[in-house]
Amino acid sequence: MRLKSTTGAVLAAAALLATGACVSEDTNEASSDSALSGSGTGADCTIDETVKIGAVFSLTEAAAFAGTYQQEGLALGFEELNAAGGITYEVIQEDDKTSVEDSVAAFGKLIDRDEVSAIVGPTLSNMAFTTYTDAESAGVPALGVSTTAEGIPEMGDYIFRASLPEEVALAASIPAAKEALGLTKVAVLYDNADEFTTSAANTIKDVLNDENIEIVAEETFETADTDFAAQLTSVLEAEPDAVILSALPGATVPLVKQARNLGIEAPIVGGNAFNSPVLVGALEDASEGLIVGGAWSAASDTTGNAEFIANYTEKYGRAPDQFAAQAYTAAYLLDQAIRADCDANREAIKDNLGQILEYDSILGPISIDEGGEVTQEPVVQIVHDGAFTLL
Amino acid sequence: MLQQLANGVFAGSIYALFAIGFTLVFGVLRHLNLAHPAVFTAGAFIGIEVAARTAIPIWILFPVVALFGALAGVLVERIAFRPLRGRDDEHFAGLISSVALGGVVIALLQARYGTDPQHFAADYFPNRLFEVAGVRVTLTQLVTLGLALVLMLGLAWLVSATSLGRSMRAVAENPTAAKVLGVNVGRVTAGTYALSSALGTVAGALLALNLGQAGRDLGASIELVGFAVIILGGLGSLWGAMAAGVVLGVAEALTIHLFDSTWKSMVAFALLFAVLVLRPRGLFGHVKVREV
Amino acid sequence: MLAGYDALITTIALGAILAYSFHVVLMAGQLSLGQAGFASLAAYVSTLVVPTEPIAGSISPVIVGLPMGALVGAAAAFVVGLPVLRLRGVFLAIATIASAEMIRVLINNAEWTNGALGMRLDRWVTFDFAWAVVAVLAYLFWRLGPSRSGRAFAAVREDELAAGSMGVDVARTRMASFVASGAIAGVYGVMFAYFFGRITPVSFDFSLTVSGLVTAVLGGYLVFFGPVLGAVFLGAVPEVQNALGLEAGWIHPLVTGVLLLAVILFLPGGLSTLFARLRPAPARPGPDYAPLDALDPLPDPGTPLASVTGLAKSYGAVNAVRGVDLEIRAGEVLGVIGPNGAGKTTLVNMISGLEPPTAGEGTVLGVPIGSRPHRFAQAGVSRTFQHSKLFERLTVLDNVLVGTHVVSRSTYLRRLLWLPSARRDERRALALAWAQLERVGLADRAAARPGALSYGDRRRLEIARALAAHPTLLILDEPAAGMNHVEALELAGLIRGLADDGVTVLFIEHNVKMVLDACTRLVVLDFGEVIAEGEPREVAADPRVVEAYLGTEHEESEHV
Amino acid sequence: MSEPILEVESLKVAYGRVQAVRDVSFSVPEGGLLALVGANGAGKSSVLAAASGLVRPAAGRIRFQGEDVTRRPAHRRVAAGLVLVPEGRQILGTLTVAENLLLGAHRRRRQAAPESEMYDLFPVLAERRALPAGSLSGGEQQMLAIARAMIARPRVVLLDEPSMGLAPKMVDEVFAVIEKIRASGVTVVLVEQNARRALRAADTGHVLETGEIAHSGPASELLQDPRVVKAYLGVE
Repeated sequence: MRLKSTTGAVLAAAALLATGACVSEDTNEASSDSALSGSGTGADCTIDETVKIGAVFSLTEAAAFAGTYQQEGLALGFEELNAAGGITYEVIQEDDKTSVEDSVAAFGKLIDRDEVSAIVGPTLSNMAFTTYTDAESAGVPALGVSTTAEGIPEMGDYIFRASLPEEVALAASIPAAKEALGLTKVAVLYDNADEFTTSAANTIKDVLNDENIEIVAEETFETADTDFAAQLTSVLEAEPDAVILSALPGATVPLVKQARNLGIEAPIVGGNAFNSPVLVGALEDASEGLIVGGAWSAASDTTGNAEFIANYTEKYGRAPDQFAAQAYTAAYLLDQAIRADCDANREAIKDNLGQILEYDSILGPISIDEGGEVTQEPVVQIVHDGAFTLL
Repeated sequence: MLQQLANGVFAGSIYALFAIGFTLVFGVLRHLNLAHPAVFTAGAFIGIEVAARTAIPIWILFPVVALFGALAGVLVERIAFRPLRGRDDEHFAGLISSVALGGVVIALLQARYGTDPQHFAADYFPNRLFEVAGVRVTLTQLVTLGLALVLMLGLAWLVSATSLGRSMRAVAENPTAAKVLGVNVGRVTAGTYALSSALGTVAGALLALNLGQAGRDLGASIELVGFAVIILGGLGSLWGAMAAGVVLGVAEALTIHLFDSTWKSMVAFALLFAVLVLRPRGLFGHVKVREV
Repeated sequence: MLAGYDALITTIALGAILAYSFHVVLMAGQLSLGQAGFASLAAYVSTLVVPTEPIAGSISPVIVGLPMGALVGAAAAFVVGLPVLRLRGVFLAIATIASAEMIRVLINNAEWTNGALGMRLDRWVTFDFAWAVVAVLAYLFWRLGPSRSGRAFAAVREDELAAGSMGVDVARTRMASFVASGAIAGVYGVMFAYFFGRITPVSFDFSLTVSGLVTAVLGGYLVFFGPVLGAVFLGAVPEVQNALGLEAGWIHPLVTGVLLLAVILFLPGGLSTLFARLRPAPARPGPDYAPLDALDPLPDPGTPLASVTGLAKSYGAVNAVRGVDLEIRAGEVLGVIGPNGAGKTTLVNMISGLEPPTAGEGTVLGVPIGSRPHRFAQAGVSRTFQHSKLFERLTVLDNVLVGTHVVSRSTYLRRLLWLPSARRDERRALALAWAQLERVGLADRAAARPGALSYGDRRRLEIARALAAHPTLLILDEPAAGMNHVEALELAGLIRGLADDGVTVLFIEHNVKMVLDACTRLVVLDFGEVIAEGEPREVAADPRVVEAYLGTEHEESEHV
Repeated sequence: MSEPILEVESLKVAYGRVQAVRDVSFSVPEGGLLALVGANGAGKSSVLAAASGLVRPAAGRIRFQGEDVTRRPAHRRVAAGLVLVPEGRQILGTLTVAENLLLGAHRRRRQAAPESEMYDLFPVLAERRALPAGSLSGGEQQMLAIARAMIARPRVVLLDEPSMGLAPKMVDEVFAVIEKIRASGVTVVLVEQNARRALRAADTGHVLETGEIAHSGPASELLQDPRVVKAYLGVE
């Protein structure tokens, strides 16, 4: 390493020559393919060429619990759209293996080799922070369906999300819980090794501050932990009115279970990651009274929700969760953007995706602004008799 | 405080259960079997599936799971370790081959069970809460602790008093001498793996029962703490693993109680590091520091 | 042409850099797994110094981060190494894993690192930059391989005891590999940070360690580009699976796992096994052995070289050596004989530093008894072993080249710059090594591995290796064991020739005829004590010696 | 002359390319005592290792009780009654004396306390039965090693350097035990460096040199043969 400056420069040049100097092509040019623009508008739009949509989700390793639902939801959405006719979509699915390395490689492949019109994903915000810089510089619209961290749409003009930011979900569920339960002092428990949960915990603390709710205990754990009795004992001793939890699904079940076992009877309030039927199935009685803020509810009577749940369950043999619902919605949002000008070129999608106003989705009315940020009404649910019900 | 001590003991008993299978193989054969966490995870999934399909009571379930585990152990040895025997990089290569095999096992679990965590039916093992001298304990915790003790005692008895145990100790100390005495080293090796993996799968199923669910990362989540436990206890020392598991559990609980939960994860490794530097035999071990 | 592959190719480069940090410790036989911690420290610290704008308009600002990262990684490795390098094998592995985990928790809890939320950085690392770093690393390892330092690494990996006896400072070599590993891990951390533009503590968790180790072992350490092989393999497998139309999901890790298993089980040296055979056979240097004349002269005959008194060694209740007094003078050929278990090997082990005595004192070539083996070697003691300790994965020639360690100068840094003086020094070492191979008659086997040699040839190779150190005192532990009479006779001739050249020889032997042929003085040990000493033929005729050898005498009928 | 119970035919043993045994053939009649003598490294131990199944021969054949056992694993040879007492004793130091013996009695687990009969033969072990074997003296460890082999009720015992490193008095005791074993009808193959003692005890002897049999004959003749002495000391 000592020789970096001299030998390094020579070798760098050599390496460049060896691998071909054709890499620095300008990818940001607004190349437009006339075959991708069709005739008609809106529902009548027909495009002859198959429209390729890339999808990057975590299908294996840690975040596969979410990624497989997203894969299925997105596939279902485009299947329905293809059946409706006019435009034929092809989803090119990549697995980022819950790793930054693979997500970057997957984006590279979709952008340059498959030349997709838009990309849905990735599953985790952590990877989005890296991959979206590539999407932005290549001029490929990217639509996140679970990237809830702060600052993601601000990464560029081509970056959008149809995933309710965690702070919005929490900002809704905490006041709702406060109103319903009369909270004055709470305990906050969060996973401080994970970025998503830590970020959510910061929002939680801000919201609690705004709502004048006192934090009587604050405890942390790590993603891989399996035993939370020691933290919960401290929580128990603080006698909170409610426990606000920011955890990934893997830790949520044991946490709630152990909390109930230890005799914590206070209501437990959580965010986006709680919104899964698997959770209720695993917890059964212990899930009673959980308050969950999120983007979608199986109990909502939003447009098409009942059919979505029925079709999904029939096709995949399991009930959908919020991840599936959001990915499903993404398919329709992209379709909207493409049909607006009947143009599936990247630029057109970018221009139109940022102008979706009040689209009536299974998540309820949803809009995406020019900045790429989503606006939708969060749903606050409470688990009652083993099912999510609207609070 | 008393509650926290109890919390520590219960958490530690799970650590110990994971670690004894691990340390057994190392003690007898000097193999660090990194497929153990995957087998542990498989134990949880198999336990859940068998319980769901057959509705057999829990005291029959665990022996059934152990049987699967024993089979898995024999396969791990056959696939990942036996082909390497006698090679001069046997131990390095064994680490990698067992990592690879562990990855294969996890992939197979995903193929069979998908990505959703699996769980026992809630009424499979009705949980009950007891309060003794102000300390709350659940039936699952008591069963876990009890089973951990029974398995430990059983294993200790097996190793000290049975012919298989004697053969295992003979192989551990001097494989050549054991061979000369007519010990079937191949069978003892397979037996050690079978035993280790049987313990691992039972521990996995037990942890799943405790947690209320099992994901594919169940074993990976406990792997590093498992390393800490086997070193603290002294590599190859069964009682050491048990004691170290409990010591670690209690140390973590007390850290949370007295300091701050953010430092909990530091405890295991700081303790481990200190012990390795100051007393490489481990707190309780008498095994010599050996080459791998 | 590379469109769509550059991200993949860059991640392969990063994987190779990470693997190099494991490669360097594996080369020295150390299972050290703390790299993830060193990488994360370096990555975080580098964010404090890397400028936000390109330097001079076009140079990637990461160029500032790399030396910083290397420094931080090396320093962290040194600090961790001080206490843990006493440990070996799995203990070292777990201690280093613990150090990485502690660093992760510290970073996760620190304020300036932004905890689990991590940091966002500019993505300054392009794929050509990444491959330039790989090229530099590959260059460093390419030049290291056939240098004196590279051979020291290999010797420590193959056999620490033998390496020490050849004058390699084992502790320093291990530390050097550890620190180099930390430095490369640091470079990796910085590259990671500025390629992905994002660091969180979780980026540097245990799975990073596993993937680095897997890549390094998969690639193998038989060739300097092993890590690149490993990284390319792991990068290409998913691509091939995609090309074959395998659906993303569980099938991918399954196939990768099975392939990895197959490589480990069937290619013992990893993928590098496929390339190791391509190495050219060592060439015989020109007839110019002139540089050998520059070697230090040996002491004049009669100069006292070693003197020990009351030397004793016990293992628990067993007294292997009990109170031996011994003097060795320059120019003599001293034979040590005695039945099995008499303590002969233990005695020479103490004289060459392999074992500390339990009692007694003295010096050998000025080095006090009880010092570490490389000190004796550096002073001019060189030895062979009863059960030959050859470096099995090195060639015959490389084995002997390791022997030149104490009489050659470090060439690595100069080799990097292609300085002529380095070439000269390596040529000198080569000339010295070839001279020894020719001396023992093994020159035509220079490219072979020791495993391919006959028993007698292995013995001769060990002697050649010991002689390459230009020793003042040569210790031979049963050099003729397993040789036939003809070979033993030749060996005796060789030893006498050495004595004529001024080398002092101490040798343990069972073949008494050979001892009588070669020795000027004979010491007989039995039960750890000297039972006879003096002129060889007189000593051999001593009834006590005969009895010790052939067994106790009850009847007086069998005179020898 | 009775049928040979153990036959070794053109045995070759190699470790890698190293030929330790080049071509050795011999046979032992039932109840006989054969001595293999020779200098260090002559290949004596390798012959026994091959005979007992510890190493696989590169070539050649080993027949025990008329059956070819060349490819049979070590533990099955022990079960059949072919037992090795290895060089350097190889007792298991952390196990107790009784446990060491029980390991030898592997095949007789139905019998209660099979080790007790050994205590009659080796009274010194009876006193130490509960101690870790590592705490015994060298001679006692050798006795334990022999007892551990005898408890398997072997038909042939292969003894590798039983006198190595022992004080002369202990050597006498070991040879006394060998006599007893022999008297009980068990066949013995004895590898020794202590050639005189070995040949005095044996019926037949073979002198090994660099992996080959250099001389053989009735032990009493070899004992007088100056070439044997020469093989050791190289002096006339």
